[in-house]
Amino acid sequence: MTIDSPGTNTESMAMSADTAGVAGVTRSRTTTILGAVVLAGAALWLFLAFGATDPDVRIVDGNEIGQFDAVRLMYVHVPAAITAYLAFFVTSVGSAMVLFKKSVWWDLVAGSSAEIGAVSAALALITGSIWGKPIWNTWWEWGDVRLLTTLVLFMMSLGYLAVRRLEGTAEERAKRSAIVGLLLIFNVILVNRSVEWWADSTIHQQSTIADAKIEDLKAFTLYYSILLGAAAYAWMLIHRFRLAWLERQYDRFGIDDAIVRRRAEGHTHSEGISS
Amino acid sequence: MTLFEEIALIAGKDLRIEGRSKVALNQIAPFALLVIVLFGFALDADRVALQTFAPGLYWMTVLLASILAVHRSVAVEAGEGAREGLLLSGLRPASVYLGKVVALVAQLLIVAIVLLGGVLIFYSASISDPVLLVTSLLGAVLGVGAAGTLYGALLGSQRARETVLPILLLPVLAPVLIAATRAFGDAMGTTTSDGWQWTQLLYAFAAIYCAFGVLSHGVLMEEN
Amino acid sequence: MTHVPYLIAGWGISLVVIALYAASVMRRSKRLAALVPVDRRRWMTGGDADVIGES
Amino acid sequence: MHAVDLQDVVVLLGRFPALAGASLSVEPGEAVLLQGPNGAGKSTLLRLCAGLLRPERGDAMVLGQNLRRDRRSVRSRVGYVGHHSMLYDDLTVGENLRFWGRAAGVDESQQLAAADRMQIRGRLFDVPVARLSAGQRRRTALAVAAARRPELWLLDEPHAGLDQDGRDIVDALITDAADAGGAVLVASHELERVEPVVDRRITIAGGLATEVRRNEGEQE
Repeated sequence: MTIDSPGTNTESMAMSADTAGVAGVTRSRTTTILGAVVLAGAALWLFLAFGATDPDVRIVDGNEIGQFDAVRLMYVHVPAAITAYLAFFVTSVGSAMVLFKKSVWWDLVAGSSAEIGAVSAALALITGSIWGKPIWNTWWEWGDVRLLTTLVLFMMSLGYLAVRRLEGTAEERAKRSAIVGLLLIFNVILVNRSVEWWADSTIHQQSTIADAKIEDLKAFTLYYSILLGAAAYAWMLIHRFRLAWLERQYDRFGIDDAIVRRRAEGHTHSEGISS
Repeated sequence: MTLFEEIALIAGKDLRIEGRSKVALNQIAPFALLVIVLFGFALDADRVALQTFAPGLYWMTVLLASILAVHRSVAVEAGEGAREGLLLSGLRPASVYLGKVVALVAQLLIVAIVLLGGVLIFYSASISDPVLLVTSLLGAVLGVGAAGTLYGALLGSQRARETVLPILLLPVLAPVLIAATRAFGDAMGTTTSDGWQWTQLLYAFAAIYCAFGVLSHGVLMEEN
Repeated sequence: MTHVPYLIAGWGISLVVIALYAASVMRRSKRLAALVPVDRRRWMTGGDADVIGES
Repeated sequence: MHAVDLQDVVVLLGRFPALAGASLSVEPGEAVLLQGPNGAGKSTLLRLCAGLLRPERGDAMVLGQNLRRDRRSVRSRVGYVGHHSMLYDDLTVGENLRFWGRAAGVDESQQLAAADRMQIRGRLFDVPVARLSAGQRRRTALAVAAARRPELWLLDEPHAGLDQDGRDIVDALITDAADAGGAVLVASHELERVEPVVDRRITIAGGLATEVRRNEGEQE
């Protein structure tokens, strides 16, 4: 390994112009395209969710039943929840790669993904709660396994992010976080199993997707929103990863600088002795 | 030394320290009893409610007490730098982990038994299936000890340990709380769930965490 | 349309939270970018930085 | 083979480079004094050699092992006594000796011999470490290390808190270890005290190591 003093970088800095621009430092052609696709997709998503689809109303024995317009909350809630699980799955995979391949790259992916996962899980919980109020007549339904599992997952993600912020060298932090991150997936399975047994009967919309009452365009919108969620996740993950990379590079710089300063301290001292 | 001898050495050391300092017996167990009594105030000393919720209140209290016990278990090594001594001694990380688990489980058992007496007296709980009660108690305490030792070692001598440990450990222990409460509910006759099924879950939890702890403790000892 | 307040709350909170999070990532990147030279921003190649040292 | 051979070693404590490119080597049979101001990196250097810290950059060989690849096998061969006593406060001196002795696979006679050497047998043996004075703790810590008959001694301020008797014992320990072919690294501020028992002096400052030549040292 070489120790670069910050001074050696000026030359290459002058050679490559700041192509990325100041505003979008983590932007590249891939993310620009992906971002355009996601934003265009979001417009269609809003149109489908509010314009094209009908409320969920069915006539049974002459009475109107169903979720009515509250079903439109599903087009946020379901993708948020699935994105959260996807994100934490990536975190666990990344953690395994850190432990078995000693990969720094995956450590940054794991950390970035967990942050997005925590945001998604929070959104899934909030929208789920808001949906539950009119439909189940309660902000929080204890009989719902998936909501409970997501809540515990969200709390564990806070723990994981707290562990990432603990002190230590980059390497110590990476390994420590990797162990917590790898355990996340096992924890979620254990929590899910136990909560499922615990809530003898769940009143959640069992398999909303497969259910016949959400048909045609509504089902399509739901699938579509899940895909859009995954695409938005990928877009955010790339940006967040690049931010993590910048953080890491800055850290390494800071250490290079600190080494130079520390050495200067040493030289001053030895000069002091000899004079 | 064999693995077993190393485990016995570490566990024996921790238990000897407990024998001298009596932190679990004289501080953690009384704290747990106090919580049980305070729950009684909080629930307006409603005899029926206390009896019904005795299993849940009991295990909630055990979890709170276990946070303290894990802190103590880590502090024993962190205080005068003994964890570095353990690294220098060349003991296998797996045996250090298992030794710490055995000692922590033993201390948690002391607390749990004292607390059980408290629940029987203060909440008028009754035991209808002692075998199930003891089996599930042991399984739950094993799980708490295995996970607690793992996450405790992870935080090591970090200054933020006291605040990070609960947020890290309590969500992980949620399945133990659920399963142990249900098993106790069956053993105390307050619910009709199948306690043995829950007890299986408790032992599965303990096994998974023990395996993980054995595999990861080398990394954890190095990095903290 | 029924449940309008719930829809506004649910969708509103979601869109705002996502926008705020995106803004925070951008803000953090901007601040760090000023401190990291361009040639050190290459994300996918890291040379010796890619592997955590053996113990 | 050098007992210790460091080339441009950088050691990080969190994000702080406690060692910023230190190079030095120590031969078997040699006792070397590390001198330098507080915060210079002396303790970090000793902890690195004990295999407790990882070299971030540079090459670090201790007792023929590369610390980048294998720190585990070095640890059981060194005798490190640092600022922390690495003892259990609630256990007695004797219990601590027995525990650490057994952990390191040292037989009982060696443990007792080390205790004799540090003069902590007898009355002190059954006193919990929590009730010991700083000097008595230091003696116990030294006894624990001595029982293992280390090939490389790493002593961080070994004289601190010791009485005249204790200081003489430490001096004898250093001399005997070096005579027996072991290597000794001592970090100390008490230059006059340690000077007679060491072969060389190295100044640590700002995370760098500089050899101090004899004559230069005597000019001070």
